[in-house]
Amino acid sequence: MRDQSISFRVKRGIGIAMMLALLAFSLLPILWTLILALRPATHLFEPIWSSPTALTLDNIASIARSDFPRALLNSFITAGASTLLALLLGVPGAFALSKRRFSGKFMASWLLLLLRMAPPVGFVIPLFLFYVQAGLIDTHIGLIFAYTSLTLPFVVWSMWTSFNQIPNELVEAGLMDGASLWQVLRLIVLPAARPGLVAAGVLSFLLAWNDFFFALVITRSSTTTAPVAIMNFVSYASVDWGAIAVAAIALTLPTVPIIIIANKYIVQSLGGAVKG
Amino acid sequence: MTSVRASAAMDRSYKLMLLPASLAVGIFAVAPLVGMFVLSFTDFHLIRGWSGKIGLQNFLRLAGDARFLSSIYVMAALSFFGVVAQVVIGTAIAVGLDRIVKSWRFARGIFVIPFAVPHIAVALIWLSLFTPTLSPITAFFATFGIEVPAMLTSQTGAIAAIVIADTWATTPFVMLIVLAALQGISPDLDEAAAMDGATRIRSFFLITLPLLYPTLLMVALFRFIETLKHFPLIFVMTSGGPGRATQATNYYAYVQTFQSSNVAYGAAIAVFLFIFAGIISFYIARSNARLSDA
Amino acid sequence: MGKIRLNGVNKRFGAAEVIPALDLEIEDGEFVVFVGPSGCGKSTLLRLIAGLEDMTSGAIVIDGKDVSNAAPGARGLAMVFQSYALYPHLTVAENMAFPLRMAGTPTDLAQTKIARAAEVLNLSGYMDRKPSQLSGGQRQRVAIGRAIVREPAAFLFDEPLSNLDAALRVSMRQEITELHRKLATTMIYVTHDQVEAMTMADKIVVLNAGRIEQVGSPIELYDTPRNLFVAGFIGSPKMNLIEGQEAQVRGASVIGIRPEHLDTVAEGGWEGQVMLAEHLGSDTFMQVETQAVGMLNVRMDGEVKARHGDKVRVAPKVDKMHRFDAEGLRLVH
Amino acid sequence: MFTKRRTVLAAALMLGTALAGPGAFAQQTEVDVLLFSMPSTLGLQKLAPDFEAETGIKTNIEVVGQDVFESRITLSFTGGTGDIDVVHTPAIQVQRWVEAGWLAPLTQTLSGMPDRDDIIPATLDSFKVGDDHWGIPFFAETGLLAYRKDLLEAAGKQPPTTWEEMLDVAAAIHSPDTAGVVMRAAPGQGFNMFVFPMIMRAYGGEFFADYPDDLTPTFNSPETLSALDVYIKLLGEYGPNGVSSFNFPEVVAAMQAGQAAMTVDGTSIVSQAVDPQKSRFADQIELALPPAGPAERAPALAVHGLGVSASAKDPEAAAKFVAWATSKETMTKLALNEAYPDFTRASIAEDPAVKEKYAGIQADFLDLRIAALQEARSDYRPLLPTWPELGAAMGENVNAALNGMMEPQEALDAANEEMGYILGQ
Repeated sequence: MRDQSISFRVKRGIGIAMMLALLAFSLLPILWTLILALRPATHLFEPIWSSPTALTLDNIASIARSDFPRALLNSFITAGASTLLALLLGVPGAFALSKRRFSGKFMASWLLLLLRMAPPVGFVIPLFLFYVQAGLIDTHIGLIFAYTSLTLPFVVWSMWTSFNQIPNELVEAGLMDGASLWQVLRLIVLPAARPGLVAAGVLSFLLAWNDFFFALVITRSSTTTAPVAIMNFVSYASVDWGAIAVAAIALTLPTVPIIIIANKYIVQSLGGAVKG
Repeated sequence: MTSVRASAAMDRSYKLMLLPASLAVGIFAVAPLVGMFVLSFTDFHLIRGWSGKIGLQNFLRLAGDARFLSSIYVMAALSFFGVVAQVVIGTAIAVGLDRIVKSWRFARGIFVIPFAVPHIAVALIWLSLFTPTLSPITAFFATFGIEVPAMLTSQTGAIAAIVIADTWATTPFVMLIVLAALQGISPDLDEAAAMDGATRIRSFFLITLPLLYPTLLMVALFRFIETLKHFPLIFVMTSGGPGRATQATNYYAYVQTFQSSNVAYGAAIAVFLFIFAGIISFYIARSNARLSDA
Repeated sequence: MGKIRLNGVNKRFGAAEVIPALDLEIEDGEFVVFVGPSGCGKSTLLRLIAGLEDMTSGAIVIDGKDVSNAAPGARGLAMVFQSYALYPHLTVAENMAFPLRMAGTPTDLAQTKIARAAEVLNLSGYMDRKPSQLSGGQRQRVAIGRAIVREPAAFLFDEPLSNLDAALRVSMRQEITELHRKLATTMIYVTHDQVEAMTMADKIVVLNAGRIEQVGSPIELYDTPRNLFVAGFIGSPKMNLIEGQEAQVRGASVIGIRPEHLDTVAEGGWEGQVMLAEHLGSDTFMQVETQAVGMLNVRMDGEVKARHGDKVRVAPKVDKMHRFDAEGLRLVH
Repeated sequence: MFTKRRTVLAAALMLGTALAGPGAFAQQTEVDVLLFSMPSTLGLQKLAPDFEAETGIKTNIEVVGQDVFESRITLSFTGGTGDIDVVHTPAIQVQRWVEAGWLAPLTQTLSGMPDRDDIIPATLDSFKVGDDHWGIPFFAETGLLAYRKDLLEAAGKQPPTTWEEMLDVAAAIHSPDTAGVVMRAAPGQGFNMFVFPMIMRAYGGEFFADYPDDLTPTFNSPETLSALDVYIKLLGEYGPNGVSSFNFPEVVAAMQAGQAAMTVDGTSIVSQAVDPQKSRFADQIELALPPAGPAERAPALAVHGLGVSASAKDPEAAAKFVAWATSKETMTKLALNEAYPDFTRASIAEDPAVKEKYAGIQADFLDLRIAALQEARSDYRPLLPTWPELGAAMGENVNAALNGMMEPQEALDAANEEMGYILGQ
């Protein structure tokens, strides 16, 4: 029953053209950043086609020598540890929220959403003042905790949704088979909810990795993260576009493979969630 | 007879599972929020400190602050156009990948790349694209003698620029969710519609789209709330300009807090945003609860 | 061993009493079927026995031991779920090994048990597959296999056949019966399908609104239903229940006649018109609309020439008639 | 727990080491320095080992971007985090910080400096609040004009000496390829409010009725209005596409890429236009004094110094660092090593090596700079604690007028009213 009429082909052609345009919209800014990263300062401001061979690795070398790699490492440590912490604390909580019978589930889900949506600009100052008291300014642990305020509500909320898709019978089968609740979670529910776990982990990592604001306020020299460090290339009288482009790429490189690999799981886990 | 609890131990396990998460949420997330509310009733100033005065003065001032009111207008514009663009384009890509050019499955991995770029980098990349002296877009059109209008010099243009950058970065998220929903809609329905004589386009609008509607609404609300928190894009791309044309409410809170040191007033603006987000998330949570009951 | 006793078992959800206090004895090795319409509490009762729900009050005693406070896994019971509840990430062999792993059974002993169960259930060829690669019937068998390896005191089945197609359901029914004979272990089986109950059970427990309506062997229930509910629930096609004058004549508020206890007669009886005739070859089912007593289900042996619109006369076998009083309870002669 | 035990252990270790992070070993005298990024501060960072070798005091010099700096400094001081001993102190901030009690006076350190008279007096005065000095200058930037010699010659025009002439020259050389003029326009006390007062003052406009005695705002005076009209006309008619959102990076880029023929901006901007490493038109660009007006010539002035935090761990060591960093010796090294013509000691301009280096830019470059500095008013931007807010209010309204979102008079009135509100608070 395949329709191969001319009008069908035209429509398909329009569809493909639209997709190509959208693909260009997605990719060209990335390509532009790559070009910017490889252009010497003297040719930065002219179009690539007028001097296609004026390329240099100087920008990369200068980034490599700067403090930026250390900031990148800080980003990794804090985003990674906060994700790990959020999963460690949040997954059992989400499991209990999903499988335990109790009233107030609605309030709990509202609270979690609300926390995820709170504007950091409002509470970053109280957080800062508290951190000063607690001696957590410019420490990894302080930033990890701050990020956990973002990642934990997110992890609980999204794992809750994931666990709702795991049939209760699976939990009960495990209990009948002699497993404790913790064993059920570890041996049965988590493996069965793996797409959701991967999605929650990846998205929560991105959430922390993306942050600019917390790091700006509560870090100092030793724990600055990459999104803040990138702003150091905007200096008193000049903006080092080449360095910024290299830094932007460096900042994106670790997350691109993660998102490419994980997008399948995100779709899978969301798939169940949106079906309800 | 006394009540018997066969699964008291199980219940203890459940509570044990909930406890660390609840504590952590309370300490990391709720406590600073309480701090925010407290601050909003004071007159704390980063330089002048706190006079000891507590009251509603910040909220009263908000009501008459023209900059605050215009910041809401800017926020509304940024949110509305951003969300519409992201949902429309995200849906278009998802439908394209899932229904029109199925052989392009590989392209999904490419479409998601912008989602992995941190917002601060997004802002810097698009700033360079919207700076006429630097932009390859301007240069490209200039070779044909066409002058691309400068985006960042008018309110419309600057809002459009932020919306475009935001759309670029977050459309993939919408796409992933819509894709997920699409895969839950059986292609049988399209075939049934075809048997009933509907063209593919009509069957998309009459069958697929209504089925996607709850998903689209949900993702739109989510994106909407995220757009209320716009910061890096405005901070880097326009610094709130031209004039104050892109000082959205969240950014205005930043300006008050950090540039003018009026922490308490900034907190009051944030409280306003928080309450607003609370209303919307109440709606999300309620529809969500309905979904999971069904 | 698997003797189970329920003493005053009671369950409430808030204000709603789902199961009023109830007593029941299940003998070792018995095949007991809980049957009733959906929502009658049969699954809840099973889950109370399993320990998956908390009782509000009462006691459950297995082999003389009060397990009311024991965790589900500690009661020595195995359960087969309606959806099979196979662990999707584990292979067939790993699924079956899971309860043994939890019990800390040594690996080689576990292997032997699994192999034996697999053989009994014809699963030997599929041990390395994941549940998603199996057919419905195979999944059902894996679920049973996972229950068998534990060598439980009793098996609990929660509507295990409802997700299978009709043909498979019949053959699985036989397989489970066969299994019960082989293992001679207590089995408690929940279904809403009275055919399953009749064919499989040693003892049927008919439940309605959380209350036990009758306990007995299939034939006892069939021949002497204790009340109108059981009379109407057991048997297919349903027993004809007749109220009004015809019942009063016989000193009852309601009389019941099973379809096979109605005959066509040349004279007398009730006159009616055939509204529907189903010819199965071995039997003929008819629905006859009568003036006197309304619609009647009639079952005749062999092929009977009858078509829609034919006029017939049907008469009950009086000695097979059931009589019920105004409360719906059976009247004894 | 539910993940493998090893992972948990790794996480615990990671958290543990993070806890034991900074400050665990600090016993030697240390000075924490926070600077914002400019060639001289980056150069200072490189010279830090010299200071340690001389004094045995260890320094942690952190150089951050300007935006990061501003958020951080306020928070660190307010919160009393104690992570700053020596701080980069822009003169426009000094009153504010002193009012808040964040700085320690440096009067004693200053009087102990052997060659204090060498410091250009106008720059030193910027840091005087009350009877004390609260910072020692190390950077002074003034306004200069940069123009494309080749284009002006082709049009038969002389370099403009007044803003009127500037309009005239811009009109003559403006073309689709090369705009007549480019200036920063983005809203901000350090952005458009760094360049606009040059025009305003030239036309006789003042911020206040009688600074510092009578702080009644007069930003909506007819003088300022004519200045704003010139600013709008220059950029609106002869500026490159999109100029009204330009900040210094775009200004630099436009000059370097030949997209604009003239600019008036600080020395650190215009000197990049003549830097052959970055600019492809370096040899065509000449520098001159900024244009004057009916009232006066008012070159921009931006002075930065080093201050000592009131909560410095070791005030003495911190003061030592400040003295070292602003010493003639260090400044000379910086002037030679980096692009740093903005030194604040007069004698360095006499140093033959320095002279030779900056003659490379333009033979009379250092003289031009000194000449401009001499004409510059120390209250180019008023030294008030509320300046950041005042500057933001003016900058935003001026930018709105530039972009046609407000009528010039309307914008000035709005700014004036907001200034009154801020000062009245």
